[in-house]
Amino acid sequence: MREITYTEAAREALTEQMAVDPSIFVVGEGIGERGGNFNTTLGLYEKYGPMRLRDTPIVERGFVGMCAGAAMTGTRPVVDFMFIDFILDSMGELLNQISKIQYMSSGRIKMPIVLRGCIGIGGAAATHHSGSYYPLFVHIPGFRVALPSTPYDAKGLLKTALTGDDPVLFLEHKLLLNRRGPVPEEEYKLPFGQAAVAREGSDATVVALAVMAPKALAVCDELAKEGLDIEVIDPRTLAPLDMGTILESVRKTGRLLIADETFGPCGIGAEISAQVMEESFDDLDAPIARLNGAHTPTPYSPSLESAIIPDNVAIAKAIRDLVAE
Amino acid sequence: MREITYTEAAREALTEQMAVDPSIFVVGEGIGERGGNFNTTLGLYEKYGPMRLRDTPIVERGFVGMCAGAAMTGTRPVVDFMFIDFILDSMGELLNQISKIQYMSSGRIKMPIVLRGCIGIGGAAATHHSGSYYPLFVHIPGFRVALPSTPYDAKGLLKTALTGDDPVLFLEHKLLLNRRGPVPEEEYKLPFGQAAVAREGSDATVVALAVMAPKALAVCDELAKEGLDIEVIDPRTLAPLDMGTILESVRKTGRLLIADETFGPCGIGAEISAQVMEESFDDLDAPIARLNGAHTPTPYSPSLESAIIPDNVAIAKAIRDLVAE
Amino acid sequence: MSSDDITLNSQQLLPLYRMMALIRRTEEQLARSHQMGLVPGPCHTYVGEEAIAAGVCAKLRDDDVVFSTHRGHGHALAKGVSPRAVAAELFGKATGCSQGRGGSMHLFAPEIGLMGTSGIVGPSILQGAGAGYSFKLLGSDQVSVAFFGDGAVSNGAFHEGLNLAAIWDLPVIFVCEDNMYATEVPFREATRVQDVAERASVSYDMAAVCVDGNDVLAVRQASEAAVARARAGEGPSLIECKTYRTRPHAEGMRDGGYRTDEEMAAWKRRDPIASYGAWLLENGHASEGGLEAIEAEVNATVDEAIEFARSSPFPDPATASDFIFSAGV
Amino acid sequence: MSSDDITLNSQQLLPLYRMMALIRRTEEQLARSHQMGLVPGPCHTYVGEEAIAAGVCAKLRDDDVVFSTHRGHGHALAKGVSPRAVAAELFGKATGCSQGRGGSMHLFAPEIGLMGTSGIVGPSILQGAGAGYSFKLLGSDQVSVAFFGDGAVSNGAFHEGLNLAAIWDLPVIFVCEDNMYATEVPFREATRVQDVAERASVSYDMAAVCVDGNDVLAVRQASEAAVARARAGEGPSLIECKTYRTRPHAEGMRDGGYRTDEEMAAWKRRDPIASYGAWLLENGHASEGGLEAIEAEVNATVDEAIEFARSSPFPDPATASDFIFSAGV
Ligand SMILES: Cc1ncc(C[n+]2csc(CCOP(=O)(O)OP(=O)(O)O)c2C)c(N)n1
Ligand SMILES: Cc1ncc(C[n+]2csc(CCOP(=O)(O)OP(=O)(O)O)c2C)c(N)n1
Ligand SMILES: [Mg+2]
Ligand SMILES: [Mg+2]
Repeated sequence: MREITYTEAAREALTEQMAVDPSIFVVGEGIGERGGNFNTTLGLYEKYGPMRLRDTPIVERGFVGMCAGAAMTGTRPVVDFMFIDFILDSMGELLNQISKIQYMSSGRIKMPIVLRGCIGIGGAAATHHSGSYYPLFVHIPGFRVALPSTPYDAKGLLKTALTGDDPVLFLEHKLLLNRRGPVPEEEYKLPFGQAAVAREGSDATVVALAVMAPKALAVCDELAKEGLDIEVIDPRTLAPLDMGTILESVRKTGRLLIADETFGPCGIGAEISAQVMEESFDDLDAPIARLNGAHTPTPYSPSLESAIIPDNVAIAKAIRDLVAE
Repeated sequence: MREITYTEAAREALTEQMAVDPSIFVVGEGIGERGGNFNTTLGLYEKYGPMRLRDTPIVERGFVGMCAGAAMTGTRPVVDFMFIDFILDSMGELLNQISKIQYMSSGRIKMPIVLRGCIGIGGAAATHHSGSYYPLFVHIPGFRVALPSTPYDAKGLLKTALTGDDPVLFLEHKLLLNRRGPVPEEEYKLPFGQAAVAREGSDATVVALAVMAPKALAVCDELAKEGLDIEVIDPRTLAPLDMGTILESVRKTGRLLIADETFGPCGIGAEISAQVMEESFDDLDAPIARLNGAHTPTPYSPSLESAIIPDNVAIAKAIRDLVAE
Repeated sequence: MSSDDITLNSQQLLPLYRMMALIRRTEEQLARSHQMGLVPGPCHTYVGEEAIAAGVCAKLRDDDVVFSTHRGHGHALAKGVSPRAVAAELFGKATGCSQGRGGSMHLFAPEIGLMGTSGIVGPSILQGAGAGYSFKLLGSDQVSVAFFGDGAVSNGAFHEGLNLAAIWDLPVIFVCEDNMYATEVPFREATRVQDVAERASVSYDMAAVCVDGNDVLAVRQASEAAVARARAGEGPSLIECKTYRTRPHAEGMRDGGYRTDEEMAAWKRRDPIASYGAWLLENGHASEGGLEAIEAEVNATVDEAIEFARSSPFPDPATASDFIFSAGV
Repeated sequence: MSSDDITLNSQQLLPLYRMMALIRRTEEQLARSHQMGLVPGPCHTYVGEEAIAAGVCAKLRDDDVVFSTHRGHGHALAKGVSPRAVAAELFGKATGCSQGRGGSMHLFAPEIGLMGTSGIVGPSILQGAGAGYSFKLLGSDQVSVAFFGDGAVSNGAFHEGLNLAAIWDLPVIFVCEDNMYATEVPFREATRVQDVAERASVSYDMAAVCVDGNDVLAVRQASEAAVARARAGEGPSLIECKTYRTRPHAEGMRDGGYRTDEEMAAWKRRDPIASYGAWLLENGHASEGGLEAIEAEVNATVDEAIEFARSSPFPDPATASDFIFSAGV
């Protein structure tokens, strides 16, 4: 199968859907002629023109609120935040309007809006350009949250986002954007709420999110040489969250680590841990472990930045500790 | 000891501190002459005048961002949001600025700002006036989060907030505002990160937040008649969170329920559950249970509203189930 | 009362009167119901401001859309939502226009273009602009209307929303209902520049007029021009309506202190319904009997609606979490 | 170059030249360092806009405060942060003004009133207003300055911040650096009204002027008036500075497409340092040798600063989570 990058895969999903659905339009800063800070829309302006690739002033609240009104009236906006950090000025529109209007209108109004942005720590981007924020959108009812880690998943999940009628956060880790992977030329979609078992194993289960998925896979390949047989699960969407696949794996392995770059407190790991506790307490042979980035704003200096994110050594240690429990 | 209401207790803390610290000022809509929608500042305008009780236009982002600048330059702003739902338009100022500036400036700038508002479901306030949102501020580093459930705690914690140098969310559940309780006339403060064991017991531990604390206490008094001896813990602050007291209790009882009106996913219950799992797995005689409000926007009609919040019957059932496990 | 619009005949004039009377009667009955404990949540009435909703919506089609505020009963009624559906919603009943999920501040009837009222100040402006974007992209001649109070004018949503609509020439009508107060904070303290239309034109280069919001014909005329502009693809407009609410901010709230008795009395003398009625009579567009008949019909309709609301069932608690997501995914 | 300010003598004139030269040299060396991989993160230079920071900050005291943007090196230097501390910060070193926590977009030196540069567009405007509130409440005569780009003008923070400062008469100076582009989006597409000073005066009733941002004396003079107004308790001002950045938005970014070569060349001919230098010579305020001596001193200072940055240690990884909270609680 041909290999393309993560960004190319997501862009393919977008351009293919824009070709078949004239109600899709994209807003963002520099997503027009320039093609997006991360090349998310490269070449699309030439095809679809300024009404559908709409460069905006720096008004995140304004264009998100505007896109809510557009989604309510027959079009499908895609908001391209560039860095997801810029989403924060629009939280009122997101949490009080976009997530609630389907409910408040008893399903008579749809809210087909895709909110995409680049997440994660890396490249000394410092604290205003390194956020992730997905646990917030899992906590609040009304959002779908997609967090693909491969080009294949990026394309398939974005297609689903662009054809569904719900608000979707589509989050792309900055260190994944240029990774290549196999993506079929044929049309496909990936359903939300279906985790990928990225690696089968029987000694322990690692649930790994976003950039932690390739990291965990690399670590587990190393650990296999030590005789450790680890299962790696990438949930791919956090809302809905495929607990079935995770529980099934834990029933098999009895041990669970959740590896997530962003903050631990009230995070995804906490939620998965609590649910496994509730559903599968007796299957556990060891306490569930969480591995998270430090609970701190992101520092700039490489010496500090690398100190706050779990690296391969930390992942390997967490897995060894878990298996040793 | 004299008994006063929750609102009176918090107001006492504020007026006493304003008397000794001329750098404290309050901003909000209707907190001047009117004394606040919830009487949070009743009578203070007459004492301290318009520079210190500052009625604002409806610009939540504007006045929060402004107060950040004020806190950085020698004053102590108190932002009175009325309903905490209105905080959302200021999330950028909160999450990208207020929570980060002490860190980014290596501690050379302080951020003594208190953000207060009314939370919770009740009185058919519907979905734009029923939010709680505290898990978001526990997830993000840089905030103190106080959630008092009694007049005594309200006064003591607000004093601490008003004398510390960190950003504090001070959240008052709407159904607690008029509850009365003993409050000493003498000066006192309550440290952050110190839970209250509101009721001692040995059969199970219930961690109960905000309005769930008095509810749980009432339920446990009833259950005592059935011979169930339940410990009730109110963490009082969620950041920092006094895990020591919770763990100690769980070591004694072996059983834990976290009762929280707001959403479950990535909530406080998930975090407590995960931490107990990590620290005290072997002490558990049953899986940790969570009792939360439904994961849904808040409906208006009383018949729907009451269906989404855990009532005393639900609390009693959750405790009985836990003990029966 | 002033109107240059000589083309109006009684077929157009009397429905304006009826709509204002219908809003007034509905509000008064809702206020009474609130006092009786039949409205479980908050209730912000539109009494004194009826001319704006009636005048603006008179020129709209069913497929034009309206985004409204916490004070939205009048907008809902003027857009065509029945008094039954509004009253039942405030009573928290399954027969309400939001099936009991919304209450006073969350009225929805998208099938006739009422895209929602909002308990949060500001979003109506942005969503209104967004509907305009949809219509422009889809090549439709539909028009979008955003209502908001003077309280929203200082908010960032006003600035961002007006600017976006202006630079992209969106078919949107921004209707500012300046009733001089945001709760009890006077507009003159919220800003040094109270002339909203001038701001819209100077800061955003938008077609903007200021009208007497208690003069239904003046509002209607401004709306007519704005709708025509929007349908013709000539971009957005702002209509600033100077008005006054003659009841408290919300039912059950104290109303003292911030407004003088004289101010209130002066505005009551300028009641939009009474003054329009007088103008209709003076100009021979209606007889006393004719107006009384309208009022009688309206009163009966509203009273029946209240009874309908009272006797309707509450929603089934089992449905409390329905409709969060579309069925599709 | 134009100045009515006849009171200026060379003691005041030459430091302006030096400051602009210092900013220019620092930026050029940082850009070079970025190309060499010595600046690990982003780097937005101020080349072409030096007259604004130099002119505005010339009139500030150490205890006046400045809130700045992603393009903040010039503001930091003009407020008195040493080139060493700025360069070391960009190199990610423990000796940087933010001890390596911040980088290009997060420069802090509160001890001399640099209250922070921000990677987010908008907050500087609000925080600037807030410092004004502090000074007014505390009865101090300190002044607060908020820098921001044309990109912030359409943002709600501009509207909310200016309005608050105006209604409360806060001692704040809003400095809009209009370099015609926000990244590659032209200001003329972001708004229909590019006259920022007129907006400030019409919409917020604020004292506002528009000056040539490449004319350091014009900027200085506007700043002088604004500072005097603020210190005297007469409220806020806005200074709109028309300027141009002659390097890409950020180092390493492509710069084609959105700007023409002619436009760039025209603005390069209006270089603020060269034109001020020429004016100084023409008017006998300096000799060629004098200016060269300044440049030589500046170059040596900056080169030493870069060397300092390069040889400084990285921060200790063990400190990565320090300072999130004050020690106090
Ligand atoms: C963002 C936000 N902040 C505060 C409130 C509380 N609130 C409800 S109505 C209101 C006043 C609104 O005034 P205005 O916009 O003039 O409308 P009016 O009530 O006068 O019709 C306020 C402050 C809110 N609903 N939303
Ligand atoms: C809220 C927000 N949205 C987007 C960005 C990304 N961004 C960084 S700089 C910039 C352009 C800023 O333009 P302007 O304010 O004119 O300043 P200039 O770079 O021209 O000095 C943008 C869009 C940001 N930093 N903050
Ligand atoms: Mg008003
Ligand atoms: Mg610019």
